[in-house]
Amino acid sequence: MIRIATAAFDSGRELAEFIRLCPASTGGIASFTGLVRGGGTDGITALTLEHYPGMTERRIAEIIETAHARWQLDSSLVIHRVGRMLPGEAIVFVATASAHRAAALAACEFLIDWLKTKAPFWKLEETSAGERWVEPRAADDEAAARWA
Amino acid sequence: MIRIATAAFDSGRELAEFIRLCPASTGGIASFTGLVRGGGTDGITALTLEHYPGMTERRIAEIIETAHARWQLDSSLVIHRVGRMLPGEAIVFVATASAHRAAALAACEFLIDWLKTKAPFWKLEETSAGERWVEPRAADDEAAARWA
Amino acid sequence: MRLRYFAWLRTRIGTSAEELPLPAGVATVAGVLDWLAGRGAGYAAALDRRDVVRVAVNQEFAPLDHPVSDADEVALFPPVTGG
Amino acid sequence: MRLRYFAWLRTRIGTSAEELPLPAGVATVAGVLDWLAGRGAGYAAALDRRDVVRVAVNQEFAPLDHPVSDADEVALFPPVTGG
Repeated sequence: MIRIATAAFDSGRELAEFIRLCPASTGGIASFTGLVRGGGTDGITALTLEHYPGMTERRIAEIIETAHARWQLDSSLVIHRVGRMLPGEAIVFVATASAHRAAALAACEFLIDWLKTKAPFWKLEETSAGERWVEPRAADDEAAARWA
Repeated sequence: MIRIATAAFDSGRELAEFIRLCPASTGGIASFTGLVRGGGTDGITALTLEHYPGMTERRIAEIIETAHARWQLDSSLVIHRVGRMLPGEAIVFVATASAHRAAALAACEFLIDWLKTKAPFWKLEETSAGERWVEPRAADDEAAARWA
Repeated sequence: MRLRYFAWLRTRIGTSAEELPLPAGVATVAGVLDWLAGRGAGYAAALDRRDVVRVAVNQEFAPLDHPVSDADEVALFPPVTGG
Repeated sequence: MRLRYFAWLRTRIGTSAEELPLPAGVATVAGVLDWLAGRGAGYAAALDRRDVVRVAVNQEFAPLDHPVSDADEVALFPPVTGG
């Protein structure tokens, strides 16, 4: 399942609903929630996520397909927020279900690693000093490359 | 945070509350939920978790301490159910929060691997053929040994 | 050809999408980038550092030598930073 | 000495806990296991396969050569299967 969310969503509610729909064979559910970080020295006051409608959904579907080909998953869910959001709000939610925990955990990590580096989203940060487009991180590319 | 739960709990609600209490520095939250598997050829009709009150909490606290020493975590939560439960109910819930996702994901996996092999819990399965104590799995020992 | 621009390529070029006829002789992604870079200061600024420009043709990532035709949707954007 | 039994050690021995005075000459975990194994059929069945019996002394996992005293809480159980 893929959802591009234009408004705030509740990871807990999504996890509850995801688990509710799992088949009887599911033994483990992994999830990851990415939040807009606030505070700190960079002082982000807001974050805007831009995406490429159409291509974004298509790329996420391909990434999910890759995960299901690689691990035996009962189900998976990706929710990605777009538009302007505030510190503490969720940007992304990934959940995976499998009979055994190793597959669920690995697939969850894989999905977030590839979402970060292979799906068309761009982050614009607002700080007291103005706006800036977020630069890609080498650590994200390295994390994504582990699964190649 | 540690909780030994004697009644069914809702992972989604726990995740929502865990995220709500995260500091502004948190950027990623990983979670794992273990469920009682139903159906299948083994046909489990119920599962009873026995524990060692006192030692169980102490061991979980030590495992959590190890995780916090190893990864930079903002917070963590372990909920472990005890007593008799039915297929589809949650046995265990682990959540970890960190500024960056790699720490949250690794610590979550570590916590569930060590909970499975280093905390005093014992599973008794009920099937149509009767009761049986669950045998430890070599795969769980291997998963736990990865973190040594 | 339908052109789409995202993130700082969009803000430098000053529009998110436009329809332009593909000029004769332009047949690859690299050709499109060269052609657009000559269309004005905004385009030149956007395409200044080609190494950080990514391209999708018909919503699939495409390398510089990927062929393009007038019927294609070609999107230009920086490296992705989602998740 | 306070003795506690869990899982199938509990069901075979037939109780979850008991207070027994530590016999003279029994000073280690291994000694406790040998002593208990001689206390009856249930104990013998529970301690039949020593390699799958784990022991905690005062709620800490303890090896066979770990010392024990009459003031200790000693727990016997199979390998753990939680999570």
